[in-house]
Amino acid sequence: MLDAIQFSTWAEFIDMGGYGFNVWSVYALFAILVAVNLIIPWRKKQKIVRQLKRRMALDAEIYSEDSSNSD
Amino acid sequence: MSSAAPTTSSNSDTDNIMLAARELFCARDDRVLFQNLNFDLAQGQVLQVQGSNGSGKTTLMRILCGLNDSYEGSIKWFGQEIEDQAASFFSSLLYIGHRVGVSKVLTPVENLRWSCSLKQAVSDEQIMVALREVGLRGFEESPCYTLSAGQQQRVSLARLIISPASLWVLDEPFTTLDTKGVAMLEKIMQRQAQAGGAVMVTTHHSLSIPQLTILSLG
Amino acid sequence: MAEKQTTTSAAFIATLKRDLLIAFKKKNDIVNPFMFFIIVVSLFPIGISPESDRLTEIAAGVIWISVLLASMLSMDNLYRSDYEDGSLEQLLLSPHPLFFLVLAKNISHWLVSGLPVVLVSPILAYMLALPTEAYGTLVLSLLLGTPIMSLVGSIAVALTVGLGSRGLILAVITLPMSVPVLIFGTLAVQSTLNSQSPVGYLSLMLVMLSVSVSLAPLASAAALKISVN
Amino acid sequence: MWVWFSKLGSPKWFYELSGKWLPWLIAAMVIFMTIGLVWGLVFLPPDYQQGFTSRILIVHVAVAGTSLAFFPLMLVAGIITLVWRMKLADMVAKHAAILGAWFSFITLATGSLWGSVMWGTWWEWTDSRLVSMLFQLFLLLGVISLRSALEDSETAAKACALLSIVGCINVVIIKYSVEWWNTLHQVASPVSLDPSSPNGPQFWIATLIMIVAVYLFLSVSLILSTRNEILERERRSQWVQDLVLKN
Repeated sequence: MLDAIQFSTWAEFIDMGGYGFNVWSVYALFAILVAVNLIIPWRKKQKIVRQLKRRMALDAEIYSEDSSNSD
Repeated sequence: MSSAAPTTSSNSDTDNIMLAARELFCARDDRVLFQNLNFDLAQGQVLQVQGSNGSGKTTLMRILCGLNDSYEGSIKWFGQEIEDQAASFFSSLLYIGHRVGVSKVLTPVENLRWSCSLKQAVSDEQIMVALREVGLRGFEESPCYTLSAGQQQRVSLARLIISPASLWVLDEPFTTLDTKGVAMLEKIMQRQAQAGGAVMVTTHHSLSIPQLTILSLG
Repeated sequence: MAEKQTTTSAAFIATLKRDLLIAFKKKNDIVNPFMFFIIVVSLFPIGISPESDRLTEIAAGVIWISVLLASMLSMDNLYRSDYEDGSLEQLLLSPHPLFFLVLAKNISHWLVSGLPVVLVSPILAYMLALPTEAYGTLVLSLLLGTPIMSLVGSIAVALTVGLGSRGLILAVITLPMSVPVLIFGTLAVQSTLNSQSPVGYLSLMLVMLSVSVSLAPLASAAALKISVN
Repeated sequence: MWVWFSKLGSPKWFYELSGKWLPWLIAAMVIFMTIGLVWGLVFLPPDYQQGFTSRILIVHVAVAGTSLAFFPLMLVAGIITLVWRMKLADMVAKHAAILGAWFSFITLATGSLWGSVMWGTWWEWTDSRLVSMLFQLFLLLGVISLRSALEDSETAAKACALLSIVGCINVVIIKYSVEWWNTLHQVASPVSLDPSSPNGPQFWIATLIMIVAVYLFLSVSLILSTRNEILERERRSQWVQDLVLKN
């Protein structure tokens, strides 16, 4: 398995046979694509849940005030 | 938001029901405009739709005309689904909305020549007679941007006189009319009812028409 | 009650006549896009090069792109005033198939905006030093291509007619769709210049035109119903 | 008061079902992506012609291939929206357009990073794939901007559905006409290497793994966004409120 590794040093790995910039840029772009499109929906969900909770708490407050006033 | 109370008009002659709406439900984004709304519209009837601002009057009118299809429930035309007889329904329907359908650059005659010929063949004499009847004598050939809002409204009302349509759907037709105009429109609507047609109208006026029934939305 | 109902063809003709009448009464709507077209074409030699060799090379492309932009401008008026004054609702409530009424509006729009551009194109082609033998191909390709753009653009106009402030959204939607027409239109002219036959490209455009005529009004009609909802 | 009588069934059903599937999809995505990336970066031997730039292709081909799926997906969603008026289809379509634009953009960027090595230029008009991908991106941006311009959500849903259908047909026509256009402009073409030029079987297996990984990623991202959309649009309904309370 280890024989199949194409590099013997880190420098070689970074260099990618002289095409380091291009290869690593592509992988970076891919990482951005994946990360952004997973993190954005994930964060958004947290935001939605937070907002919903706040609104429901507010609704409940108004409701209890209403019922206490009407008594 | 309050929902519409189902107010069914108590009309006895059920044989000649033109339009029957059952369990209409309509919601816009988050707001329920009306639900479980039932009513019949019979021949010879004038149905006035009442309701506060935002109660869905205009939406209801547009739904009945087929301009708006975001509703649930059934609307039947002489006992059949409208989709099955669209051509017959649309040739019997005349709708005048908030936007009256009068092009400002055209003259009243040119406007009517087009909007009437979408439904039936019409001669220029008919148009002239109708324009005279709605009080636009002398304005036949002036472009509509020179007319006042009320006069433009009258141009669209001339279609009521020309058209043989049996179902009129009028959304706030009185807003820009003066007292004479109101009386005139009431007379025309009454004539339609007597001739066996039906009128559906939204307005805040209290109408003096014997065939009147009222449908209130919440 | 049983008065004579109009035939679909009568409604078609009435709509066509009405739109032409409106167009002639609002001359600005015809003249301005047309002037825009001529001005844009005249800017290219100034911006690129007055040498006739260079101009010959770009002539077809310049004319085609200017036509695209001009038709975009004139498109905006296709349904807007009808939407604002309520005539569009009357059109939608007609008992006749909406396909033909929309087609009538598209034809009248093309007659007042597309046809003048086609007719004036030989003059502009001359100014851009396009060799004479390519005039015929250019006019033919425009004759086939401009109605396609009117028909396809009509869909986008119908979708955006309800928007208060449209800005450039119409261009963003329509311009990418005009790529095939642009490609075949310019290729036809180019092949004539290379003394090859443009018939293949022109017949492809004819196919595209017939497909657009039969499908695009359906989509426009559906789009109008959505927008007026 | 806030009784929402519309058809709740289908978004709720989707939310619950996708909730069950999501962990498995994420796990599969992580596994495939790790294998694909490690193989691609560490183990893949250099191509005899392209050297280590073949590593670019593993990612590029996977993203490019997947980005072709968006318009067909939006076409199907559009038809479902217009014919059966299913809200769920519109929610998927909304996020498919955005994700599709991302994919198209990354395809273009990775494509030009590859091209800068192989063609010596970042942008090549004679490559029909790049050009038609560019116009696919424009069309997707058109759909996105139409949706953001329309205020009423139902009108926006139908309008975008129609535009997606028209756009999908257009993408196909654009693709073929651009290809045709290119065959005539290839006199001075610098394209000597095709991304599909012969590579070792190792390359193809790695690419295949990456394609599966990218499709899994697409599904996960789309499902996450759609679930958010469901929560937002159905926020008045009882089941969403119960769900939030449970969290």
